[in-house]
Amino acid sequence: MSLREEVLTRVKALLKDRRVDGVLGLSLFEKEPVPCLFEDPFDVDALVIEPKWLLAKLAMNILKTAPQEYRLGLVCRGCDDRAVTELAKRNQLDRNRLTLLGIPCTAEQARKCLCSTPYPREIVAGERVEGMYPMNDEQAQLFLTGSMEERMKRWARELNRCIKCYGCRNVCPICVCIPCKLEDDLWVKRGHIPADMVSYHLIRAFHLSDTCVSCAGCTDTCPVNIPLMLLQVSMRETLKSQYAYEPGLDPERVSPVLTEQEKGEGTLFQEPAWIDSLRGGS
Amino acid sequence: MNLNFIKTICPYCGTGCGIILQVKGGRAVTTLADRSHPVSRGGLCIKGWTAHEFIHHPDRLTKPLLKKNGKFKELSWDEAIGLAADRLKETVKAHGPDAVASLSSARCTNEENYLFQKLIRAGLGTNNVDHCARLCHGPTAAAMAYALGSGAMTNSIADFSGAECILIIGSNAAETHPIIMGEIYKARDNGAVLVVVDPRRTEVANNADMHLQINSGTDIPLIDAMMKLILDASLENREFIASRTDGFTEMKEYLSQRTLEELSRECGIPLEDIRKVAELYARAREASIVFCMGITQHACGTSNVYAICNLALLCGHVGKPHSGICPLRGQNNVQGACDVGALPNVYPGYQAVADEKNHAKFAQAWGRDLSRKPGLTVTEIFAAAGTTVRTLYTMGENPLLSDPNQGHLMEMIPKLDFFIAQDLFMTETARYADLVLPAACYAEKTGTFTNTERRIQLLRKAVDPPGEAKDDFSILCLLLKAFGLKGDYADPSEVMDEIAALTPIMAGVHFDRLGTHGLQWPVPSDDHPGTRYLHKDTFTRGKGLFVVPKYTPPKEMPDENYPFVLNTGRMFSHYHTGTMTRRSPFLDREVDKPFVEIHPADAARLGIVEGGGVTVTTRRGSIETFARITTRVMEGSLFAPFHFSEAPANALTIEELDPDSKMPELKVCAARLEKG
Amino acid sequence: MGNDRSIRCFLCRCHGEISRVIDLDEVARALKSHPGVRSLDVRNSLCLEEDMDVLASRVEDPDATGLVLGACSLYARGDRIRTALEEKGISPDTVEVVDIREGCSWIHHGQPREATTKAIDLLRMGVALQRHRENPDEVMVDPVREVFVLGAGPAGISAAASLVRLGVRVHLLDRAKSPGGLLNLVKRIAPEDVTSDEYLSQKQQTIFASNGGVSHYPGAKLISAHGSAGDFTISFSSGKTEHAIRVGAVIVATGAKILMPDGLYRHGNLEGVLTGIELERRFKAGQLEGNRVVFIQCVGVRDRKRPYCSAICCIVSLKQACQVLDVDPQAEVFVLHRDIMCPGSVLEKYYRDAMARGVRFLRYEQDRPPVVLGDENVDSVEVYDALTSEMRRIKADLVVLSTPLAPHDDAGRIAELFGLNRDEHGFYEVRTLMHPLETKREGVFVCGSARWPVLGRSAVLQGEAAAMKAYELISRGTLAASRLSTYRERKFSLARVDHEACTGCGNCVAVCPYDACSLEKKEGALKSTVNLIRCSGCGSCVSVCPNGSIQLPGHSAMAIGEMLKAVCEQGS
Amino acid sequence: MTDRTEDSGNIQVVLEGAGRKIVVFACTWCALIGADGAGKKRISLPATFRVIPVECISRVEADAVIRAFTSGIDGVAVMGCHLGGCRHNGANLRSARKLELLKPLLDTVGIDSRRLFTSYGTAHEYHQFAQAIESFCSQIGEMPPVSAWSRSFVRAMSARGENE
Repeated sequence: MSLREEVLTRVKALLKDRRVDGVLGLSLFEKEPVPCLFEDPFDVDALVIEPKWLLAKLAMNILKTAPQEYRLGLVCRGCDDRAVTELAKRNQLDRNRLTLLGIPCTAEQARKCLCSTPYPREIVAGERVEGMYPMNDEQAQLFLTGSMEERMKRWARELNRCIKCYGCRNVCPICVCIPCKLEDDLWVKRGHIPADMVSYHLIRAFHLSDTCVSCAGCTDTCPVNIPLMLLQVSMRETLKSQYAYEPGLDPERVSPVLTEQEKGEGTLFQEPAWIDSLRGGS
Repeated sequence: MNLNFIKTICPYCGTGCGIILQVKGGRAVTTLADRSHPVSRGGLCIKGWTAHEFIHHPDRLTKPLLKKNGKFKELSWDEAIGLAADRLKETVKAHGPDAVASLSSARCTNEENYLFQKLIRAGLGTNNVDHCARLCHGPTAAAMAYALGSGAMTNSIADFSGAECILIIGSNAAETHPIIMGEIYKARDNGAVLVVVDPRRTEVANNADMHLQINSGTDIPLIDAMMKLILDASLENREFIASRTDGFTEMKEYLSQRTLEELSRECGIPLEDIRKVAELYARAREASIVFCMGITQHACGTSNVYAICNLALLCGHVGKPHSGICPLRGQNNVQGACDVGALPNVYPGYQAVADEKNHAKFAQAWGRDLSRKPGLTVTEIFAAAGTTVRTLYTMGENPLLSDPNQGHLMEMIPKLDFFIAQDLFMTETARYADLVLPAACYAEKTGTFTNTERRIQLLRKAVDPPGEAKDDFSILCLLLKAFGLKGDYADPSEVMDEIAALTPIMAGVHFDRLGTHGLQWPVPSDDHPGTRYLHKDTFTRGKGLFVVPKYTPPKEMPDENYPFVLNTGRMFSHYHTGTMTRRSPFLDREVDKPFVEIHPADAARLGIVEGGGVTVTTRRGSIETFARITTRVMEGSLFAPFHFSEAPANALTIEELDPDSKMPELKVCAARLEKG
Repeated sequence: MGNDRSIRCFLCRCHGEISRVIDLDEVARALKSHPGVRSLDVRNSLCLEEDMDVLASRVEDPDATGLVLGACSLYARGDRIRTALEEKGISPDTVEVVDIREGCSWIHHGQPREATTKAIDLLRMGVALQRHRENPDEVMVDPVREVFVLGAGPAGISAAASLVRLGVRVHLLDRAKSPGGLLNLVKRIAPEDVTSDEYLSQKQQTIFASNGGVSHYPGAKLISAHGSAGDFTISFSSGKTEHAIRVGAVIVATGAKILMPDGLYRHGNLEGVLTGIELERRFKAGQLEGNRVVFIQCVGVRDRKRPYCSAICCIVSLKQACQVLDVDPQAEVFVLHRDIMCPGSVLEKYYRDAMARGVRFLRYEQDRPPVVLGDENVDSVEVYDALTSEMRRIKADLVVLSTPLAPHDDAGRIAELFGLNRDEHGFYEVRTLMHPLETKREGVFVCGSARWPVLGRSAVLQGEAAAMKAYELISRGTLAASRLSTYRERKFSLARVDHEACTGCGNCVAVCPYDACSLEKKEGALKSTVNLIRCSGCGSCVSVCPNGSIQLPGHSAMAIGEMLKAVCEQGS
Repeated sequence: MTDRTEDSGNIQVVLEGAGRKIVVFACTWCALIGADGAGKKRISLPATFRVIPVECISRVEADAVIRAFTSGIDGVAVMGCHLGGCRHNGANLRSARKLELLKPLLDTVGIDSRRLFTSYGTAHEYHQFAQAIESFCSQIGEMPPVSAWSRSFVRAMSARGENE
């Protein structure tokens, strides 16, 4: 049985057994994929699983507007799974109302997204492929290394193109604020492109520093091809090396930038090396 | 849960991006980007992302309205259609068919535009049908049709990414066609050189490798200089010129009359920079020229386009992939409206009304005798409004904001006997109408839009029109019936079949073929896959024609009383007259008040501060707006977007016309700036 | 606030201290044209009465919404100017004191031009801050003049006694049947050398003679605790009855437990291996057998699992060693230690006296601990002497294991009930340095071994200190929440949530060091809510709120943004 | 560190970093007291820094730091209490972690994390404050102005040679 058929069988069973009221996935409409909320098992034959299409935010919005007792199934990939975890941690969706049908990404998809974990925690079918280390990617290296001046020039060239479509924010499964700081004249000057785009992208990137699930949605949707997800790489590496924390992997663990001080840290017994950034000898 | 995702096409600019409307309980609640769309590929601009916001706006018109004693009263559709038909017929009877004039719409579908011009031509017997294409690419259509044989963008959007050199003249695509700009940036990432010619330092200019900040309206001297330099360096494509063009000798002769120094002084660009750009363009294996309103909205707009065609022909950068002449169309279906004949001089498919064969063909197909006389253009219609033009019918147009010299329009329109406006909202123009017909927006109907790369794409109905509003297709069917014409089309696809039967370039276009990626015309037969780029082995007209341009400097130059050059145009978060975008809360918050761009030196001299109130005055009118101090404009220049009814830039502009295409000179006029 | 041109500025020459370096005329010129500034005056000394009167009279202008004073630092006279103006009826929320003396003229005395530029910047920042200051939230608290004391050990009893002497009604709750806590287990108390009865009798008399001033609930169990500083509701059971009381402050004096060695040094399977407290029991019963006694220090403590010094064990062992010698002066007493911790003159003397009486001290190393030998009874202790670097075998009849104090097993539950933090060892966490009895929960104080192992003497002192802290809180009369906190020498801005914008993500709840933020369901969605009494205005919540829906009205993001703008704008 | 008081007659005008703008977010419990102390001692310091007092450095939004850089401020110092010695129950440790996470981002885009100076606990006393400020100001003085960064955003070659 192909991966699609296995998912299809599962979705049908879920709907038939009334374990969920609807399943969010992709369906073919005039030969092309669109998101679809399947509520009738007979419609499920139109279900497809490609291409990779972020659905976590849609699922969140469905649950937010649906009646309290509505239960939803979601055909999801690794990034959707992590996004659901992060959204649940931030009270944006009720994990008990959501049944995940996890499928793994292909090696090629993982490479495209520079994804280190291209599979959900539980998969219903298919084979996992190993993820990749973002810094091994040539383009990523180009953007993340070099002297400060080189980096500045490279990013200036990229960010200067921004047309302020808000697409990166709109597709981001984690960006849920209404209103959003990026619409606030205080933080990002209104009515100009790209005048304040630096604030826009740095503030946006930092807001996601401990929540970004590396879905690559921002890069994919950017009409002017800014490699936005590369802004996250170094912060993610820092979180990983300093706190062994990766967003979306552990539903129980609170982000280290929000938690109480951990044992030993900042006390007599262990002092972080970065007490004073000048003394650090950089 | 009643939740659907409807794939459709963005209603704003001519790029034709794919959007997915999320519809819940009969309301469009969100817009998603369509990841599988061939043009936008999952990206959208700020307007596209908010395309759902105005649909359910409380300002939408829901009932036909008739003005009595200066006040609008509701009436039934039967009464409204009856009244409209009666008044149109009365005018024809009393003053002859040419006393009726009409504006079709670049916002409506191909099918609707086709039915509209059919109603006017066959029902009323006049060719007085035009639309706002006049105000954007009228000169383009005229010049390119004459020089190359086809008035449309020669290549595809996807072609940009493979070019080696892209020359952008008078287009701020980053704000007006952001998704196309993305493709151009892709080319730059692939190593292409991006050169921008613009009097303003626009967004595009900021991202270019070279920016030639020319004097307003001096494109012809610049291009002429480039051509001279190319010839001097023997970089012209001799084989191409010899085998595929006419008129080169005359061209050479014309060029030899001017000196480089003179040309350079005229356009304000040092010769060295012109040389650099000329060589970049000529040496590139594939090179595209992108242009927009900065070229066309001049009194010598048509010649400007000729100049561009000349440059491309000289280097042979046309008729092949990744290079070509690319006018970017401003409205979602301005291409389509032209294609299906919403122009006074041509039937659908650019078949001239003056041509006897065409006349006979359409007269037979529509079963009526038709007028042989080309109709009036937009600008001519308003010039004649209240005099020879007695009744006006507009569909989805807001000329009061989009057309030049607003004050003049406001004087003329009340002189009409009867004015029918069909629109979504009570626009500035509709307020002047006698009869207002509530229409449906893009999300409420089925049909096709044709984007700037000639791609005919299917629009799908997502929600019902509000109240009693009807889609323009239904309204037109009712009117057609009232005039005894066929009005019982089952659905728009039947109209498209009729278009295909009459229009050779769209002969193979049928709804069932458009499902996935649409079709790029020419589609001469049912099995033709569509055309990615035009003029492949031969030009549509046979050979490409060098046309000697007639340069006229801008009509109104700054003087003591009006020391500034005023330029008008668009900005990224609003669209045209703002009827849709200014009713979208998100877009309106992004920019909620009008502004005029002023150079810091000018601002300092006049004591103007950022955000402060200013008055801009020209010989035609005056607006109160707010200052934006920026070096985007040169010293002595001003730029004002025209989206704002509270400060309509077109109250200032001049209606000086391009003699060939009747395009007004919207880009240059002399203005005075005052604080407060 | 935030009207245009509504700020009145006053610059202080400070009799030349400021004007000698900073060109105040230029500053005045620059500020007068600044949007938001309505008027500007330069005075000689804003802190003196005459100028103060001018300030006060000028502010009667109904259109002026704020004052910005260019003067000295808050720590110099700035704060005092504000206080003095408050006495004249001008709310401190409307007065911004900008330090252009310590923070400018004095540190840039060699650079008058730069100092002038900087002064202009600083004042513009002050104007920006004042213009964007919103009226802060406020809530008033009327403290209940009763105090809850949890635990009737030396700390709790002292606290209760001190309070009742001040006429405060006290609820004293203890899980034991009789008061005294750990002291009840001890024969005599070090270093005072008295019995526990003697030790606490006076205080107990005070308590029980107070005619109901103290309600004592022995054998009680805590059920719940709600409320905040000034007004807590606490319910508990005592015997078969349940009680619910309202108090203004809480003193946690639950003490600590004595750690049992859990098989270490063969305790439990070898006759003669005792813990210190078991030895006390024998002393009390008068059944001490054997005269060769070896004390082993630091048992189960100062290791990886309990990396702390329990602080009292050395003194206890010294006391017991001397008590052994009291019974039998011929006894051979060894103390095997890793370090002897006897800080201060009293305890040092205690140590020297023990040494003089013949107690022998021998240092062992942590990684080579002593080994207790014997078949059924203790025979000897083998130990590696760290000083002489040789193995020694010491004959012994008794081996006494000196075990530390450790947190009570239900410390976690109590911490949860009162919202306290515990340190990494499990003791209740108190605020650092200057506030050693205060917890993160305003109005809850911790004393005695509940916060850290202490001798009886310290427990008593801490109990008395905690009583004073509690008294200070409940006796102040009606209080404004913005002045409630221990730290609120100045008025603080309390956090405020814009419920429409709040997404309910809970970041603020996670970071709030005072548990002042909580999520509540409002119209079907979770929204953050601030407990104003708990909030101390630190601003942690503001910096983690993803969309700025929580703000300190007195120091909003808008104000900081405008201040940054003021810095950038100059010279450009 | 020698005291450069007026009395010593050893006044040294520090010109390093002149023209740069530096903002110091100073915790009222530590760094602000240090700043006050430096003032009382009349230590000569570079005049490029502007202090913004905050209740606790946990109030400092990373967004505000970003905003500062993007609006042309060359250096931002965040000076708070000792980690573990915060008046607000360890609030500054979380804040420190957050700002620490901002540094890789600043480095990624080439703003350079050395422009963000974080100091915890060194500034309570005046000479420590003075030393920290002086070394930070001189470090910023050696770096290009941050506006060079934003200026690089306008890369187009204009024939008229105007630059924003």
